Amino acid sequence: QQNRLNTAAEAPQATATPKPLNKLTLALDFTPNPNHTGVYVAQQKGWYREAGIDLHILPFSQNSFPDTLVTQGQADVAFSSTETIVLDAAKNQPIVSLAAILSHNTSVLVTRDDGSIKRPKDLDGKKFGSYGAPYEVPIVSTAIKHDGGKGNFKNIILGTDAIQAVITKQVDFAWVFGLDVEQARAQGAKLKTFSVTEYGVPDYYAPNLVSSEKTIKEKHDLLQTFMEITQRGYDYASKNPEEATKLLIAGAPQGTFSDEKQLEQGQRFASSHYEDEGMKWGVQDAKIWKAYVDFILKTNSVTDDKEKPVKALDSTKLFTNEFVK
Amino acid sequence: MKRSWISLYGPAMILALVLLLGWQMYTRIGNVNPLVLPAPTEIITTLGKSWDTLFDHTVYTLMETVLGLALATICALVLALIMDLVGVVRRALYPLLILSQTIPIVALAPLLRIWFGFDMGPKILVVILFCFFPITVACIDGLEGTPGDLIKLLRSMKASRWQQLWFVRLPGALPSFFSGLRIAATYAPIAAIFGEIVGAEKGLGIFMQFSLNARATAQVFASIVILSLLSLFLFGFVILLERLALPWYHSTTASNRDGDNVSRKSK
Amino acid sequence: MKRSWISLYGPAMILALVLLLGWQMYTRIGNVNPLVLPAPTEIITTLGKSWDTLFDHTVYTLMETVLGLALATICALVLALIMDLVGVVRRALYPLLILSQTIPIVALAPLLRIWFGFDMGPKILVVILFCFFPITVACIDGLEGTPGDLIKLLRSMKASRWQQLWFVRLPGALPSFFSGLRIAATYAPIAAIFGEIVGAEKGLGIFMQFSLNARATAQVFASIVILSLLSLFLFGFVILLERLALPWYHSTTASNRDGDNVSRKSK
Amino acid sequence: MEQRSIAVSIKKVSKRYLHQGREVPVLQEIDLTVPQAAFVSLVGPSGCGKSSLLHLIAGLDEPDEGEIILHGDSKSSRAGKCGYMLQQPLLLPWRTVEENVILGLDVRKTPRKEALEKARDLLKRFGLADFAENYPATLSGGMKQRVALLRTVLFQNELLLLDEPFGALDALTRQTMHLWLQDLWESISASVLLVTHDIREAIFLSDTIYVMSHRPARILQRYDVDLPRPRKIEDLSQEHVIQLEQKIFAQLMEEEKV
Amino acid sequence: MEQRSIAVSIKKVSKRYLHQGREVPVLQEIDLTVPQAAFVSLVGPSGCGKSSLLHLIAGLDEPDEGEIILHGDSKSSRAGKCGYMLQQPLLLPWRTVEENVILGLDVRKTPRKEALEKARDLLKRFGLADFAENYPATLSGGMKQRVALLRTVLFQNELLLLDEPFGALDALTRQTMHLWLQDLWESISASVLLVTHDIREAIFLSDTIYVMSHRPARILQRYDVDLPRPRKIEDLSQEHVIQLEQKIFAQLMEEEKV
Ligand SMILES: Nc1ncnc2c1ncn2[C@@H]1O[C@H](COP(=O)(O)OP(=O)(O)OP(=O)(O)O)[C@@H](O)[C@H]1O
Ligand SMILES: Nc1ncnc2c1ncn2[C@@H]1O[C@H](COP(=O)(O)OP(=O)(O)OP(=O)(O)O)[C@@H](O)[C@H]1O
Ligand SMILES: Cc1ncc(C[n+]2csc(CCO)c2C)c(N)n1
Ligand SMILES: [Mg+2]
Ligand SMILES: [Mg+2]
Repeated sequence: QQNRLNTAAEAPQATATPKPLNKLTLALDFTPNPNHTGVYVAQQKGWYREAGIDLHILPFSQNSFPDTLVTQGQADVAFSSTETIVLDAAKNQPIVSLAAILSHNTSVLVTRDDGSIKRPKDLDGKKFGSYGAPYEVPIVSTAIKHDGGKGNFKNIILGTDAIQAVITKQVDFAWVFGLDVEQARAQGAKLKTFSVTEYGVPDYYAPNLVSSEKTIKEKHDLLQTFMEITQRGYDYASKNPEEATKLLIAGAPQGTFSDEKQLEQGQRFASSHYEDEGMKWGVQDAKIWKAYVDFILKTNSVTDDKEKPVKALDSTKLFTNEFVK
Repeated sequence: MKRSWISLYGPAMILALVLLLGWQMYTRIGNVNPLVLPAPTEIITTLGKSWDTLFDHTVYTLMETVLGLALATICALVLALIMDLVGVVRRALYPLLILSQTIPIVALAPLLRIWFGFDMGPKILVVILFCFFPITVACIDGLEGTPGDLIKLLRSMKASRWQQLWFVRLPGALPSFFSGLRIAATYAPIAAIFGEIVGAEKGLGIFMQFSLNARATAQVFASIVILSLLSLFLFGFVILLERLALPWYHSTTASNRDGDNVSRKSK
Repeated sequence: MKRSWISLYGPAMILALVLLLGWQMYTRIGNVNPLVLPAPTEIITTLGKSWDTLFDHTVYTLMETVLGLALATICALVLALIMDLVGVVRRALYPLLILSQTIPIVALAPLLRIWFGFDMGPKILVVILFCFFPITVACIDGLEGTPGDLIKLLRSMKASRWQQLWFVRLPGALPSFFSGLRIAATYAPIAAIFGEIVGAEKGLGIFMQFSLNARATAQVFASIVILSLLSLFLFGFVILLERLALPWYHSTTASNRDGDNVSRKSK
Repeated sequence: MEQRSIAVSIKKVSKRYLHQGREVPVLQEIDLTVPQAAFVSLVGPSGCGKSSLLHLIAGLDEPDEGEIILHGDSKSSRAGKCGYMLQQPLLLPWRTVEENVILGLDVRKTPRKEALEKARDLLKRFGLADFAENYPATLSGGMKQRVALLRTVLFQNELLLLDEPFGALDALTRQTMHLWLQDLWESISASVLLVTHDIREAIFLSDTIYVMSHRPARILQRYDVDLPRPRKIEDLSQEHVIQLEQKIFAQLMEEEKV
Repeated sequence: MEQRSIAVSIKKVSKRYLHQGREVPVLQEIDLTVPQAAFVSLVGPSGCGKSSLLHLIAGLDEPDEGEIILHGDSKSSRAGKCGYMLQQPLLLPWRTVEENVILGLDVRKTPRKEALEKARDLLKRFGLADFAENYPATLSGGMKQRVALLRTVLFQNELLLLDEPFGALDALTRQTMHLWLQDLWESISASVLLVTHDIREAIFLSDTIYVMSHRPARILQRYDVDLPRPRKIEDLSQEHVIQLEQKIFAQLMEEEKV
């Protein structure tokens, strides 16, 4: 199948003599956003189709976890995150990271820029608006403790957009992707951020593209093709943020974006983090994986399917660089 | 006639206007963050601006709703009939049906997705799950409401159970059925929205989710407006259907013989 | 007596058991991922294991529910009375009340959060918003249902409007009020769960959300079991209340004078 | 007759109702008198306006023309001055029999204890003592009507307006009720205006019978019933009584037809 | 009498109902005969078991003891062989008058056209042609009962079981209905068994009257009404008729008291 991957010039020929397309389903971790751009670029450019892949992007919904869709075999690949991969592994629902979307952890603690909070330490006793995931509290309190605080705060589970809750003063801080902050700023929000990696939280990959061991085994060649093209998509988006923004808008369901300026700023941020200088997009480092696993297991927040804390986990099984050589 | 229309709906209109005006003032003067509460005018502008997109999503949701409602009606009718005809089935199912109403849909989402995928299926199923209960209960009540003497009469005519059902019990249960359908129709669009959290590409619920994540609050409110209109539309449609299907029912409850109101003793 | 109890609830119990067994088999034999659908036995084990945590959250949700229901009842009574006594208020409010039922609470969450913070306030408010409508409508129906002749009788006795209300219309509206309350009570716990997504630290809804995010599906189902039990408990409580408050109503609808069933002509 | 004082006197009373935008005349120059302690009946075709007339007398509405003089007074409000009883017993199911009987006194704010004493006394006198603490649902139709009558009497025993009080009872029960009502009436010497469709009932109970025309109702004729009191059922078989019955019947059939 | 053939003959019929776990005897060795084309009435105190008896004859239930012989046949099912009419008119509000009248024929699967023709003919013969296409809601109480009677007759005109068909009508309307029913009965020469509380009604319409005891019901007495046909209202004032009425009344009052 690999040799079917031809140059764009041959594409018209390929469509003239239709070859059998192989269906591949992809699940999203959020409404379409610049983390997903590479996929949308490749799809809009017709690269998947040329390579014989009929890509189905499953609609995102708050209640369908992309990793679960993969473990259930309802999706072949999905956007997820290192936190979730570890969580699932502990619950005996193994998924494998095929690629890191961004080279580094861009997640931040975000608060209003009104001078009341100057450093993570000041967040002690404040209201934290969370998604309700089990890894949030340990990570956030690590950052606060690292800055000399006690790491105690009120954990309020919002279920809805955390940045909005911060802006409207319903909570004092939240933990989000750097991308989210860029977009909120584009909307005019005045926000202050603390990068968690600067405060004792290891650098790890989020989001990631994941798949299941079963799919990797059964659809190996198809995945290989998919990942190569996806890599091309992210390469393109890395180099042409403006063009990529347009393709993202065109590819995402109608009505996803209400504000293009906001999106452009987010895309510029994401494009600058897709691949570090001199590195290929998606490649992951075993040391980084081990660091996160060690870190999060120590907090006792990762539990098995009997809800008992997990003490050890083989981090090398959680990812592969096989598809992004 | 015209005057009575105004005196009937006038107060509600005026109150609605006052509330809208108050809202407008509050958002303007109270310096409210439009991310939290957009002004009514802003919602209207958004409605106009996003009309094409909104329309698309609305059509999808409407389709889910109508299909779901139709299937729910069929299921409810069949179930009500079976429960009515077979005592054991009824005593076995009724308590469980009531119990089932206390289960939040969220829990079923993953299952529905696995069994039915991402197409319209699971959303329609959620609408059915929401709507069939009030219709079933209304149908059973209606069928039960047949006066015992009427059944006696039919039995004395040697009517079979099916004839009793067809000639007397079903037609007699129709008014009750329609009142159940009215309630179901009102809630059906909200049910469809819930169904969309199972996973969907289109629909007002999805649009709301997009808008929430994009912090486009005016769009969220615009979707709510459309949703309310959908509910009202379906409600009105059922009422229309009822008037067409049961001319005898409404001519009775309204005024009797034209002009002559001499009400002779009847009971 | 005992036999009739069995024949009344037996079929439902048997069906419930069969369904549970089928579920157990399906999860075991069908090789279903326990993350999607845990076996009933697993849910029971989880209930036992997480009992302390669950109990904590349940108490919180129950408090929200009961407070919300109580306040909803008060609001509904007051509103029904005002709407009943003042025609203009009624015509102004009724259509808007119905319209308000078509608004999904989810969309209001951010607003409620802003206005009422994270304490019990907004959750109780959501319960009130969910529950006061059926109670209000039932009360108004009940008050309206007073036979016109009874009002004539009172008026011929020169009874004031308040006396008419107190002696005749309110007591007569009680059965209807209770049937509204019964419905409201059944839905109140689900309403509380919805209220919790507004943002909360505790409660069954939060526990469910947390369990979902932690992919602890058995815990999600355990919460649902508790939720159903809460609904049933409240439903039973309202029925008990009704029997205590309206002894005349139930002695009437059940069998008449003990033993002697000679039904004299009454109408 | 002229010497006896007058309980109600109705003078040229007319009433129109608005029905679907049109004014429908219902009562037309009705003249009628109920002397003190007399039993007067009103018969007429269905829907002619009998209930409407009682409605006016009870003070629930005002006539368009004419006047209604209650105990010599035509000015002040009539509400609360008559015992008005409708066809249905209208007992409150949540009140026991004795509590139902004191409803009128409750409205008048009579102290509970005093009211209940009076009610119990009345119930005892008219053979209902055993049921005083029953709920109405446990009573037969005839019993209910008796309780309703006693409620009416306890509220106001000078003038009773009875609108087909026995219309819903079966023929036998009705006959027992006639005897009972005659008894009651004699022992409290109230003035009664009774509306009925049952000519025998009217004859058996009344001193005077007014026959009304079809709508708009006028008084067609007034009959005095010449029978000594207390009357017995057998009295109805007297020749002149049967003739009276047939005369009224013929008159009414004529009116029903039109 | 012995020569005329028999429509129904009831022989030592007993019936017990289960009420709150206890067996309550309702009918006790009832003996009763309705000759062909005769009009027989059944009077008795309330709740004694009159309706229960009709219930049995109509084939809705089986007696515990004794037998019911319908047209000489005591074996085969009785359902569908009598025209059974209950106190309420029980018209179907969604069917027009003519459609209501053909209900029995619909049950028998008679073709619509044929059935409607028969119904229209009947409605015309008995003065209801103008209302054939009305909905029942637009009819007065008396009209409704007429339609219900015609429905019964159209279904089965050999034996009619009428359970207080006029109990809910006002006294005047009832009297008109008596004349109408007499007319109808004579023109179709059906056998009728009528249950009523109204002794005059029974006397006016019947050839034979059975008086029942209080529950458990036995036949107390059987009276033959000696009046030529067709009867007029005036006939009821005849001396011997009034005596009969009073005798039955006294008998029933006695039974009601126990
Ligand atoms: N408040 C009202 N508004 C309009 N029309 C009315 C009103 N009250 C009575 N009518 C009409 O006036 C007429 C007389 O009614 P009323 O009840 O007084 O008759 P009735 O003689 O008591 O009849 P029945 O014998 O049925 O008791 C009827 O045609 C009725 O429809
Ligand atoms: N199916 C039944 N099950 C139990 N008890 C019954 C049943 N049918 C009738 N009864 C009882 O049998 C007695 C006689 O009832 P029935 O209706 O035959 O009397 P009735 O003479 O027609 O009375 P009414 O004069 O009120 O019409 C009543 O006490 C009634 O409660
Ligand atoms: C663009 C984007 N914004 C927010 C989320 C939601 N989210 C889920 S977990 C988490 C914390 C970091 O892992 C965040 C921010 C997302 N998935 N993608
Ligand atoms: Mg009247
Ligand atoms: Mg009976």
